[in-house]
Amino acid sequence: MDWMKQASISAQKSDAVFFYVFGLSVAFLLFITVLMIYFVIRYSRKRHPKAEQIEGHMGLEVLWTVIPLLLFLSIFYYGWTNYEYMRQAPRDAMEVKVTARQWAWSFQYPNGKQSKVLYAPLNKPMKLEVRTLDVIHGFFVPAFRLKIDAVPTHANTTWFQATRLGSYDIECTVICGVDHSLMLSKVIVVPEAAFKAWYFGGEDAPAPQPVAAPPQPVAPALHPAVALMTAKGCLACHSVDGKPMVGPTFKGLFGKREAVLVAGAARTVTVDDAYLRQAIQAPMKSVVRGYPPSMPVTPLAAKELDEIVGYLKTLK
Amino acid sequence: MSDATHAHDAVHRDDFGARLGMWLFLVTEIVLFGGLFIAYAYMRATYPAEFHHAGAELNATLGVTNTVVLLTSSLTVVLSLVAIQRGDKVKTMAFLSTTLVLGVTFLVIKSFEWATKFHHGLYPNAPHLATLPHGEQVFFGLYFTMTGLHGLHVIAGLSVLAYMLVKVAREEIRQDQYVLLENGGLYWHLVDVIWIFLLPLFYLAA
Amino acid sequence: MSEPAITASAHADAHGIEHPGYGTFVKVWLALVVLTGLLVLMSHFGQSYAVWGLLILTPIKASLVFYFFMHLRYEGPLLKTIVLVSLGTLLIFFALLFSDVAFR
Amino acid sequence: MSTHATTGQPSYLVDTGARKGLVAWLLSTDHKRIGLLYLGSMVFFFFVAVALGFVMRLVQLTSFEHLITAQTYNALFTLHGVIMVFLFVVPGLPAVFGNFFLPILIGAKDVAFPRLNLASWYFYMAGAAIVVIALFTGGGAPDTGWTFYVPFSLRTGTNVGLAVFGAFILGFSSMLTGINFITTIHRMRAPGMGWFRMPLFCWAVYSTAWIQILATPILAITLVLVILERAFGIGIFDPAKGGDPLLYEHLFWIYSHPAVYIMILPAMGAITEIIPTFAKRTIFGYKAIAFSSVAIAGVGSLVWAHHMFTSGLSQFAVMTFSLLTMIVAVPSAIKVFNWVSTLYKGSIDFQPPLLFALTFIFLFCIGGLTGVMLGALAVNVHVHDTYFVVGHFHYVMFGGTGFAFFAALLYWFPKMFGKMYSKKAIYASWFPLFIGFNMLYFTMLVLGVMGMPRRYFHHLPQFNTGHEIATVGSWFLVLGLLMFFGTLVHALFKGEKAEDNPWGGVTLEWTIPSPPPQENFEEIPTITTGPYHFPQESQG
Ligand code: HEA
Ligand code: HEA
Ligand code: HEC
Ligand code: CUA
Ligand SMILES: [Cu+2]
Repeated sequence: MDWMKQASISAQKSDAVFFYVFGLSVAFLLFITVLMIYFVIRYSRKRHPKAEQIEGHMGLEVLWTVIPLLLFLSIFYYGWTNYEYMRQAPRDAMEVKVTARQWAWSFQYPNGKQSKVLYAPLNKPMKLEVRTLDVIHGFFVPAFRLKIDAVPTHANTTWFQATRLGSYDIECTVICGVDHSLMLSKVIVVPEAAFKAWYFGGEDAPAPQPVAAPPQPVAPALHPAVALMTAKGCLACHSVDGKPMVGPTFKGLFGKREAVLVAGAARTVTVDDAYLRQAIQAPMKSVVRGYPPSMPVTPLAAKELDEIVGYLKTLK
Repeated sequence: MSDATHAHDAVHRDDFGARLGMWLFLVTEIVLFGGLFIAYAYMRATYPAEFHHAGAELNATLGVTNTVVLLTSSLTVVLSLVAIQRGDKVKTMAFLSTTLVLGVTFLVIKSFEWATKFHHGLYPNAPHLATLPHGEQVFFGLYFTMTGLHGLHVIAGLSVLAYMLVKVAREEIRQDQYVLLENGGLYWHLVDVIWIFLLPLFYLAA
Repeated sequence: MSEPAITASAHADAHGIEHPGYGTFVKVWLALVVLTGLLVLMSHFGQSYAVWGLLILTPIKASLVFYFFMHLRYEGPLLKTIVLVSLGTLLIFFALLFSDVAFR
Repeated sequence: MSTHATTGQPSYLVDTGARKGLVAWLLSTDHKRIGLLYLGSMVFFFFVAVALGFVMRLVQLTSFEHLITAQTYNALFTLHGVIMVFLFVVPGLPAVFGNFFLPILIGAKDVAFPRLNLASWYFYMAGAAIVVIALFTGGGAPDTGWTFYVPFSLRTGTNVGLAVFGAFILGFSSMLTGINFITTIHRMRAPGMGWFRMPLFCWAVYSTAWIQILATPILAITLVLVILERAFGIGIFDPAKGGDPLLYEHLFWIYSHPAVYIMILPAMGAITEIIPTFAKRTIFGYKAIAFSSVAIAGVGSLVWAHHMFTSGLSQFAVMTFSLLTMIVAVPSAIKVFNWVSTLYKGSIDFQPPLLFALTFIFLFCIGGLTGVMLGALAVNVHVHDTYFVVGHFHYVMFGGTGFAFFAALLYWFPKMFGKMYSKKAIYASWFPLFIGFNMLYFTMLVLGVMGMPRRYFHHLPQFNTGHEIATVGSWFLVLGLLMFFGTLVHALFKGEKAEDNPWGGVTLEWTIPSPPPQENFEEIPTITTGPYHFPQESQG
């Protein structure tokens, strides 16, 4: 089946355990259901008018305590050994830094190369070190049976060895705000030679695939504030060219009259210097009508704030 | 048993049941603070050095004084119970009043201490605190949360005991019926026990 | 157990009579104050002493309060069990939490 | 049973005091009336949540996606989860049936602290009201999921603070109820009612009450910390100040895992009452079932971190918690086997409550077995936070607790209201319920294995078919539900008068009139036999 594609060694390990437990479960479910139905029919009032008062049976109690216990322990053991394998990266694995932020992934390779999709060589182990810049996210590649959370202040690691060429979905599994379900990317597994060519070569990616990455802001990359706002993540939600994204665009913002909600009550304000500063530092004080109250507070130094506000004023 | 449980009798009294209920309530309080102790242990394991450093900022003399104040107030509560069991209303009220005074003293000292911390910019969200290492920020966060919650319990305990004082005066609590006072006392002792743990965690052994 | 109501009232009546006097409690209070002093003293010898003081003396102090001031000494097994169960649960919570924290 | 009550007193439904009508209900300390107050308010909140669940399914039909925004969707599942968990399944069976039947089953006139009992209901209503208010005020409905994970719950501008405060108050209600039940069981059992003569529902409620007391305070303090963090920035959870989100996860699950056993234990207890009554024989393995309740309560408090396997726990912790998770499944297995064995050589009188009880066993087994899959580490890594988890918990919470609630309602309805419902209509409602349920939630299990993450507004195209099947399933389910509750409401007003003992049950509630008199018993009975003692002449 296509969706059960096993594209990594972990996938084979995980599925082995899955089918073991699944088999046991089906067997027990059938057994219990059939027994239940059989008893209801066989001992119905009509067929069996006089009930026998059986208080219990010690042997049976022991039996159905010990057998499930042993089976459960075997499930535990099998699950644990395979899990250990799935977590312990081999020493020669290439180490890639994964950075999550609302709502995008980025990948950085040992030589400093960065990309928005994860390129991986076939049949070579790759170790991932997953971090986040804001809230918790979850890094999930279903085809690899690979999942690890990106938790602030922790650097979690995992690894995989792809066994099939192709491009596979990356999804975010921990609720992280409005666009949680758009926090997608791809792993692209290519032959080792192609990977090397990309890794050591220019910008061109091998076999580029259309990727459902979040829209990139088309910014005139001139002003230093743009770089700053990219780094701080502002431009993941705001555009400077008039396009509304998660948040309102910055274009023509300064001086505009705007409808906002202050503590749930509707107000109209003029966007001035003070408003901008408040909107950035305490976004929840007033929320623009028609947008979700989802802008995070990003810690900014005073100088950075001045720079951003100064730049926003110029966007006519 | 026969007529004691008859359907139309007056509500039968179950002092042990009342105390059982109170103890179960105390269990919830123990676990409530237990949650905070778990958080403390977790954070202390994460930031041992910072906790040590931040703990030095606290005034151990005030902490110890407050411990003695609270221990003494616990003593007077239990003495008031002995008094009521002996039917000595005057002594009961005297002991209870002492407890109230001591409890208020505890709060006064505590607020003194908090005020000093605020003065030094060591309160949550303070600009000065934000410049300190992470572990110290967490330490003060825990300090204010735990002593604050404890303070609220002191206030609650004081209100309960004040109410008991009124009841003793009105002789609704008396020699043959004092389980209310007993339960109020239990609560106060628990507040004391919690402080017994807070003292070394923050003032002495951090 | 089988006739709770009867044992209850009997217990409540006996309760007042078998109670100790003022003296016991004053002695317990003295012990508590002394232990507090000891705790402070230990903390002057350095961090590790302070921690040992915390781990040994504080539980003793707490037990004194539980046992005497809170009358556990004079109660039946039920209330004692309840307290032990709650403390035991907390202890297990700690232990399991540290199976994570201590081995990271 | 030695005594048979005569109808000396008026029924509890009749106002005899100075107060009349609504006021008499709102100020009543009668455990039976309080049980009904809970029932009424729960049905109300429950239908709010059902409506939310229904809308959620609708927007998963791709063509309906534009109906709402992603932000609204996030608010929907959060509220659906919060209402279902905190307002419905956690208080559910203990508050309604525990209140109504626990005192009767142990031969008491009321609970130990009747006024505290009423206060619990007011706490419940206050908490519930606050949760509902949180939807419409401040920054809007919370969008974090019912788990309120930090730091997202600290950063979001939505009304998390108030919602969390509501949950905190609800926690109080739960704790007070627990205190009340434990004291009641220890102090108010009728003469002769030893521990092993208690009906097993009482054992289940007793174990539940202990979890309520030992775990709920942890939730309370965790929620307080979230509120303080949002209001004052104390820094314990906020990574920007040195706090640790994993500490939050630990604290949250230390409560919330045991909470799932708060949900299921009384449900299992109710099933244990129903099966002997219709099999006309004593329960198989009384002590095994009683002790397994206690074991679930005990071991169930020690497995919380199985919700955190992918969050970066230490390897040692991962191993420990997976092992403990497997062990906690054993007592559930014991119960299932004993229930099935109780049917053996019975004389089975097939009636609607039994049908729903057996459906419970089937659905709970699927839920429990998927739980075991989740507990197997190598599998968890793949299916954690996918629709597989969503499927699992709907099977246990809805298929388990929900269906047990239905079964208990069918079983005790004639006793509570003195009216009998149409059995045919109930059988008819079972089909859409059962088919819809499995269509909806089994598909979710499959979607999860395919890699569909939970809490997703948009989904990738490969999941379209699955979502469509599930949505159609939800329509059947809702249809069945409307039929079910329609039947009961109809019976409430137009039903025939029920007999005192319509099912031939032998526990104490069946010895008193339907509906029960105000003081429950004319005279407190003296107990001389075990709870499921079927005298020979009652058969044939
Ligand atoms: C009523 C509520 C309820 C109940 C009873 C259970 C019961 C169980 N649950 Fe479930 N669970 C939830 C409610 C519940 N759960 C919820 C709400 C979540 C999600 C929370 C969230 O993230 O939002 C969850 C999530 C959850 C997870 C985390 C998933 C994840 O996010 O990664 C895990 C992992 O171990 C788990 C395991 C179990 C197990 C092992 C049981 C066991 O107790 C089950 C035991 C029963 C049986 C096993 C069946 C009967 C036994 C037999 C027939 C014997 C024979 C069988 C064999 C030998 C195999 N549950
Ligand atoms: C008992 C708990 C319960 C119940 C009954 C339900 C019922 C339903 N749920 Fe569930 N659901 C949860 C608890 C429950 N849910 C929780 C905890 C979450 C997680 C939230 C989160 O992620 O934070 C969740 C999440 C959840 C999702 C996942 C959202 C996502 O991750 O994107 C979906 C998706 O379709 C869904 C659908 C439904 C539907 C269609 C129904 C129903 O509409 C189907 C119809 C059901 C009924 C009509 C009622 C059944 C009746 C009873 C159980 C008893 C009746 C008793 C009285 C009236 C007193 N729910
Ligand atoms: C997670 C998405 C997100 C990020 C990241 C984000 N914002 Fe926003 N922003 C929003 C949303 C949504 C709104 C509208 C709601 C509101 O006013 O809070 C908004 C509103 C604003 C406004 C007010 C706009 C108006 O029309 O009045 C300003 C100014 C602003 N953001 C600046 C910033 C800056 C500067 C940054 C980076 C430091 C940033 N934002 C990062 C989502 C985001
Ligand atoms: Cu990132 Cu969800
Ligand atoms: Cu769990």
